[in-house]
Amino acid sequence: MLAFIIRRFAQALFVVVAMVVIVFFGTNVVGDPVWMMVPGDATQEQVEEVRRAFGFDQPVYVQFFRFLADIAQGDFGRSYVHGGSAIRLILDRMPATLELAVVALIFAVIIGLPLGLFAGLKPDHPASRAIMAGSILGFSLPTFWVGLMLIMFFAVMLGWLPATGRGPVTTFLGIETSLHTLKGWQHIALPALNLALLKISLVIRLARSGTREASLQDYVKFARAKGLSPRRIVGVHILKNIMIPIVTVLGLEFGSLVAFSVVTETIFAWPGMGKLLLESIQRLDRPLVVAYVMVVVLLFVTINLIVDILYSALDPRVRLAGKSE
Amino acid sequence: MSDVVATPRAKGEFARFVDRFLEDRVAVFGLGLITLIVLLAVFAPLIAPQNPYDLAKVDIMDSRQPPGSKSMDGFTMWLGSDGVGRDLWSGILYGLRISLMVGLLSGLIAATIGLCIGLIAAYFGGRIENVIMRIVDLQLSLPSVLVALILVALLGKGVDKIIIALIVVQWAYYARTVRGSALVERRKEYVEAARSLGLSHTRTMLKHILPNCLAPVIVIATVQTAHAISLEATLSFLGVGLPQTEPSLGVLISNGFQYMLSGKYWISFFPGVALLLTIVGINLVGDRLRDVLNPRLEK
Amino acid sequence: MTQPVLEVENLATHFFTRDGVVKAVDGVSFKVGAGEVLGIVGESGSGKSVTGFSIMGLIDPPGRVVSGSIRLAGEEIVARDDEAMRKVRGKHLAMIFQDPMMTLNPVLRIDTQMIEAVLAHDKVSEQAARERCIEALSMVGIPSPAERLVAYPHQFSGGMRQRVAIATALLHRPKLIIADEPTTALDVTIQSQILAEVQKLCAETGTAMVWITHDLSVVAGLADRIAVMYAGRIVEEGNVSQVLDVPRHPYTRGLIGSVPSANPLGARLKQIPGSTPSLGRLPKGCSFEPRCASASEACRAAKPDATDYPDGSRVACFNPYSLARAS
Amino acid sequence: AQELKIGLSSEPSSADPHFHNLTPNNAVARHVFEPLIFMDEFQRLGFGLAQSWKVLDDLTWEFKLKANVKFHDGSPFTADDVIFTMNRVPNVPQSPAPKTSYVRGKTFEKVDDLTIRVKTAKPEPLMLNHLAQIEIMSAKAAANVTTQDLNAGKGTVGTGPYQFVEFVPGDRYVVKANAEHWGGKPRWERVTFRFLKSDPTRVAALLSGDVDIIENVPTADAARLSKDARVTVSSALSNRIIYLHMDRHREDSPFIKAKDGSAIKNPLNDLRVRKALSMALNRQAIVERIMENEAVSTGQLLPDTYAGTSKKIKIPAYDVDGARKLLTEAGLLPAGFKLTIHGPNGRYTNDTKIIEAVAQMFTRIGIETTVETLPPAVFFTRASTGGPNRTPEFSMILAGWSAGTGEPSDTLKALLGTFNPQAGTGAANRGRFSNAKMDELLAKALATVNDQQRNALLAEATEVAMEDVGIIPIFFPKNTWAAKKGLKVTARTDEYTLAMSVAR
Amino acid sequence: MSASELVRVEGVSKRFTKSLDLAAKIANRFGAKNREVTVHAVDQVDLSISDGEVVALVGESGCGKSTLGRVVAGIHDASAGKVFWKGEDVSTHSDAARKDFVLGAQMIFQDPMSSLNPRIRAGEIVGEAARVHGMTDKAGQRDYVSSLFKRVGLDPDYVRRYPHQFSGGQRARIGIARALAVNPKLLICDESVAALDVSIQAQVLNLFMDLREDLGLAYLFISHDLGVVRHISDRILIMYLGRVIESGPTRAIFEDPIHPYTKALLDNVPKLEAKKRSFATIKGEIPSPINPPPGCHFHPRCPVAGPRCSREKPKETIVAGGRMAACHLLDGGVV
Ligand SMILES: Nc1ncnc2c1ncn2[C@@H]1O[C@H](COP(=O)(O)OP(=O)(O)OP(=O)(O)O)[C@@H](O)[C@H]1O
Ligand SMILES: Nc1ncnc2c1ncn2[C@@H]1O[C@H](COP(=O)(O)OP(=O)(O)OP(=O)(O)O)[C@@H](O)[C@H]1O
Ligand SMILES: [Mg+2]
Ligand SMILES: [Mg+2]
Repeated sequence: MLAFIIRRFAQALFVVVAMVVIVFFGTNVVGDPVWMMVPGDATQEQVEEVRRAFGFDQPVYVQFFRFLADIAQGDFGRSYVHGGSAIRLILDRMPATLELAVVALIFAVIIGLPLGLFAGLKPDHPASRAIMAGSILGFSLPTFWVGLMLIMFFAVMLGWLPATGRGPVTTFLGIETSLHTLKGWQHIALPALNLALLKISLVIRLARSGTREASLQDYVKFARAKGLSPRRIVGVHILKNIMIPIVTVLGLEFGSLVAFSVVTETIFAWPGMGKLLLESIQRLDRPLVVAYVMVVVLLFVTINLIVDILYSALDPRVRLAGKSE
Repeated sequence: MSDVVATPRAKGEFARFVDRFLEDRVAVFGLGLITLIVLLAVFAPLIAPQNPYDLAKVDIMDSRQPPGSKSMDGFTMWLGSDGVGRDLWSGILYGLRISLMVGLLSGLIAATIGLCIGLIAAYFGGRIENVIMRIVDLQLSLPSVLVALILVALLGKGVDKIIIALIVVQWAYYARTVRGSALVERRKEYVEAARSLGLSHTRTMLKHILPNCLAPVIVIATVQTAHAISLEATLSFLGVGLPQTEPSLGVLISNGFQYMLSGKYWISFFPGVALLLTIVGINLVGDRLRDVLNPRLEK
Repeated sequence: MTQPVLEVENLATHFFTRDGVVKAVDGVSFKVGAGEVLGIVGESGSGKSVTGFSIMGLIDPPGRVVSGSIRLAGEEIVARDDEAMRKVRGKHLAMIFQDPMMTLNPVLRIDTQMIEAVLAHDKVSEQAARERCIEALSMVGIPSPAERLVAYPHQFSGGMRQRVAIATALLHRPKLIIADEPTTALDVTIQSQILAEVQKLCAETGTAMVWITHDLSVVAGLADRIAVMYAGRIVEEGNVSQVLDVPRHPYTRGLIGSVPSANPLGARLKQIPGSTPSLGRLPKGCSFEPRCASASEACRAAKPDATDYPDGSRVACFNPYSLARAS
Repeated sequence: AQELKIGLSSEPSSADPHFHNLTPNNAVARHVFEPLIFMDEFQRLGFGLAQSWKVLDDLTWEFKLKANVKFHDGSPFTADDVIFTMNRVPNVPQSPAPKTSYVRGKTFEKVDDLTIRVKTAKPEPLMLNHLAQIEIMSAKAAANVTTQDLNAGKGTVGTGPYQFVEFVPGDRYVVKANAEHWGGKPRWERVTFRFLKSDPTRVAALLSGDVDIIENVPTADAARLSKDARVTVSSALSNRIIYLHMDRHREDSPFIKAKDGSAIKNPLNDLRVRKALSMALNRQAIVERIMENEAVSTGQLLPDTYAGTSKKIKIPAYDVDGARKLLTEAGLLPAGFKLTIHGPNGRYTNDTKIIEAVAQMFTRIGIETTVETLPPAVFFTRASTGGPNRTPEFSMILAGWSAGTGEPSDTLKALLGTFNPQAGTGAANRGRFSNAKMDELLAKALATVNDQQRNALLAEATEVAMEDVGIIPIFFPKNTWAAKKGLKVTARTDEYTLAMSVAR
Repeated sequence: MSASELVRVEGVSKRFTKSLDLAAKIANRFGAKNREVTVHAVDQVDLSISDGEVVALVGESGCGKSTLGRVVAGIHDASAGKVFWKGEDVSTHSDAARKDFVLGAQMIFQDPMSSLNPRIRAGEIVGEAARVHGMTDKAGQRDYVSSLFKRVGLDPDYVRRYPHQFSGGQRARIGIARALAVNPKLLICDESVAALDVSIQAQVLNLFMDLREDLGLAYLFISHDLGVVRHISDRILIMYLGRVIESGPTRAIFEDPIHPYTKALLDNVPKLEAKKRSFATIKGEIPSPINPPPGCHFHPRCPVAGPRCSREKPKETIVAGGRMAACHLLDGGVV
């Protein structure tokens, strides 16, 4: 177990370093961030001044060593655009993104699981076919497109839900959340649904194929031979088995939810870190991009770790020690 | 001795596979759709009334015309025109070419790379496998949008750049899948038989194991291609995808995006529909392939 | 004779597949009396398992019991609806499967899986149910059952798992247990442990048993009666010694002849030519006819009906072997 | 006495008014902080915290400050605060775009509590324009605070009509009414700025009632919104010019080739060609078809309502035949040539589409034009220093320029002045245009403190530059605001969105 | 060493070790208990097979039969001990000699489906190796394969079929033909008939016996079915948890088993003749080869075990009649 965690974090460290190097040198090749910082009517001397102030006049490797030296002192860089600690800026925005991703995940499960279960138990039922067709559609629809459609329909045309932004925020048990008010839920409903759409399809499919596979297994037949009620067979024997792949995949997909929030946050003006990343990329705000990569990779590694632990909790056959094979 | 064959199946495996595939009407529809779309894309220069990339042919006076309008050149723009006066139908046909090319080419290269790497990992095992699989894990632990986003931001715009980015985000899926099935195959006794018959590693790998790993590759290839096309569109929407001047479907959609609320729905809607049909078609086919090629669910 | 526990008459179970109708079971009849062990033997695909599942009412689409009657202690159970059948399953009828790795749900603890079986039919407290499980486990020879109960299936060896399955089947003291090759996947020494337990339990509880296997030697030692299946039909049925010592059906003879120990050491084995036919397209006449050395014109024309013999055996053959003919 | 919610199209990067000289930063800062000099919606100068000024001599200005002005924390506003502010401006650490240039060369002296004197090294005709850019902070409250502190509300204390409440990066900037304001209690109790970058999202937010006002109405929606009964739209011509810059410093320009791909002499050095290109542009079509009338075509650098502009400059007429004739005269037709226009994508409204339209028009006069747009950061890097020896890389670019000072001197100096880093001219001259006569006129203007004389000189300089086609001006976009019915936004040329401009 | 000896293994062991990686080692520093897992699949086994001899390897699952078979077939290299092919140590073989060994000892597998590549036609499955090794050329392959098909009783018309188009018995024959294609001297049959129905099993066993007669092949016949083994083999090795615990001529072992495990095994085999018998003469489970019991591996289940059995590994004792058994009873008793 401990070995496992060490392995995971060694990996994470490797990714972080690799990504940071790539991003650091990559952004440098792309363009000069100075042009994104100064106002449109900046004069040459202003530009040069800024360039000097930020050290862009130095060769990249000098900048990189400076960056490493700063890290050694616990300074992970300051945003060019915002000025503050880049990590801090990312972390400030993280709760909003995580909140969005978690709610999306919950949506995915509470919508996807029953539908998938149904489709798996009654594969030939017309409703099942409809569910599967819907899931293909859900798979295929580009997130950004759906996002706008949701806004058009629910916010602009029907006026039921707000189109943008996050509800009022409080800190509850040290976690910053907007979910304590109805307003918060109204705000999160559309973006979370948008983000969840793909995952709903995924859960439907996982649940369906899991159910179909599980229902063919001897243990289900044996359970029926024991005279168990269909409710118990589905609710305990099948469900517990399909939860294993679903939890695993969803756990891993949580990372992709966080990543896809870039799109959703942009459309719904959700104040999360995805939006910040996109803006930082466009503005070549290198410290922010680097910080984002560091934070997010660590986040993913942690999530993966949790998933693995959950997985072993769900599936007694798996022992973490043996996982590296 | 008079041996009676138990179940002589008259048809070859491939024919059976085709039969099974065609049983599902939805999948056939998907296949038809894809075929049609590919044909449209291939023959776009012959079909399209306008070369949307030829600026001598495109006129801003035609911009934002609703579906069915006549262009300055006299042809009817059945799907209307976009913000710079490009005939949308032509734009979509040419855009399909780019989107499909990006999707297929990146998928093909990624599949080839993934196939080789996965096969080597599974076959030789040990340290090689460990190293390869760690890299694959790393790659997979980072969501594809994110990697593509950062890569494209670093590489810059352009079809070649986006193909590279898409290869980078895809290969690991292939490698993992191939390794998974190659590991299963490797444990089968026919591999041992090949070893016992003194056949070389290369021969065993390529001739014996590889063909048995292709089924899942085909399945994920469809999914991945659809994903790649959609990802390209997403990147274009985020402004880091393909150049705007020779638009893929994603660029067309994203260009039309700003007109969504102003009632000029067609600029974004039709490319969106084209994208949707393409992806749905591929996914339908992929879905059926998954069912057909997965013997576990065979009744 | 007292009321048989199970009477199967003319049972036919067909699978309506894409490639046509598979007559997996096609007119099977047999009886099992209380405390009796019936061995059903036959080659792979001959319909043994389907027979067992038909009795349990566990045939899934595209399969269906198309005709025939199954009476459990005199009561017809073929036409019963799902809920009524569920009440019978596990309570009066139990089944054990071939692969001990697969019959227990890998993600649920043993106690969950056993207790739910008790509670499915009896309204007792969970504690009482647990005690019954412990009792059942100790009956099948599992040491320290109370501790083992909280384990997961993967922590058990194959033999242990099969014992758990048997214990589960025994929880309600069913009238009949159908055992579908429960020892095929096990090693010789473990198999014989299991066989010993089963023998003992049947004798103690008076539970009747249908033991499905393809291994003649196993039923030889275990069963009272043997039914030999071929291509969905029972071709010969009778007492163990009757069937094994003086088999009348050419298939039975061939089968027994194929067993090495029935042949002189080192000599070529007697063999039945050809292989089992596909159930999808059986010949019009006797299914065994293409492989049969003593086939006649009649065999090609129609399927033989079973003939009862005074010694209690039944044989479905136009040209049965008899001592008279042999001499 | 209500809450006003405003959707901004771009987000301020900080609540520190001196940190980042960007429109959104300045606009939100204007609510909390006030400069000595105000600019009205047409960027005309007026009194802010200064009550009056006097030019003592060419190098000395004296400002009287308003009395009885109080900071939000109740402390009085005095000359010390001005001095503090002026000292702070060049010393904001890590500032990506400091306002240093506005105070450079100026020495501020306190005369008494309500008087300050500014000394300059050379005549500074733009003194007032510069001071209008600098928000006065409280010497007491803002002493030793960092940009981060200001973001968090520590020391974010000004004299403005609104008090800082909070700044949530990525989400909102909130201010509330300052009842004690010297100009009277402001109209709104509370103002929330929401950051809605995506165009359709912003419009949707307005239509769904999430916000009351949006700025930067997308051109695509302006027409529809102005017909929508739920919405009122107001717009003002921007001080931004969208123009084409041409390579003038190379004989062999990398993105100009003969049709067969061989190298040719840079035709852009020929005035006839430049004229032809300008004539080939159907500016009106671009304004109508691409900008959907949210722009006004032009032939010079600022709308002629601004000081220092010339009434004589006409918009070059769209004349394909004339253009072809000029090209033929220059010996470039019938052969024609190939040209690539570069531009940013996403920096200016419809930028890519404009370039495509321009390319269409050039193609019609026989120049085979291709378009390449790049992400802004990449584009500006390469357009400014992408070539050998950090020279501009491209042959022709589309770019924009806004005259923050409200007159053309900066524009002339940066865009058209001969490139000379030492003298600070031609900073944004990415075509390396150079016209000695214009340089001379401009230099003269910049040393003239008298407004009228200066403006005449500037107008003349503009005429010279336009005659020589130093750049090809295309149009001025409009700044458009949309408000929910019942609200009225006074449109501003400087793109600032201010709660003070919103009336009921 | 007889002149006709084909293959001999001496003191061969095969261990499978899952070693620790760096992370696990670091974790151990912090007190985690990651241990290397070693499976002693085969533990110091001696075995020899002469030309034309049928040697059977019997034992319960996991006792290392297949692993030993693979070592003999040259698929696995032994972790310790030596393998001699025609009297020569294979580890010192030249390439050509190595090839002679690899091709000379051919394996025939249990699962008729998984041992045939589902995507290769029967003709190619059989003919590929012969072509690759130059025993036939592309032109001659057809005839070569046809003759092999006839040899194993398959219709040569079936060469273009895929494995799934054959019945189980036919697949087993294809597997045999594939092995015969490279002219082996020794066939290692790993449970080759276990998956077949009795009637088919009889056909295949007959084929094996025919081949032995016609081609003079030797066999290492791995099986857990004592009935089959008794019928076909000349000599038997009985394995328990990686060790050979008894060996000798078939007849002698069946008539007079020495080792208690052998006795138990023979008692537990269901027999056709034994009607209504009582089962189970041996208690306990087969222990795991990861943690084998100390001393004699069999002692926890042995009815006659004494204290010595749990301490000392029994010596392999040669008994009259070419027999060997490893039991303390033969060597000074169990106490
Ligand atoms: N779900 C099904 N669909 C179609 N055919 C089926 C199905 N289940 C069983 N069969 C057919 O019914 C026949 C009898 O199968 P069954 O499982 O009873 O054989 P068996 O005698 O138990 O064989 P084995 O010894 O291999 O277990 C087989 O030929 C099989 O193909
Ligand atoms: N490649 C391998 N890696 C690790 N352990 C292995 C490997 N191959 C075999 N083993 C282990 O070695 C032991 C002996 O395996 P082997 O397959 O030789 O047994 P067997 O006697 O053939 O059993 P069966 O009758 O089940 O085929 C088993 O415990 C097995 O788990
Ligand atoms: Mg069966
Ligand atoms: Mg084995």
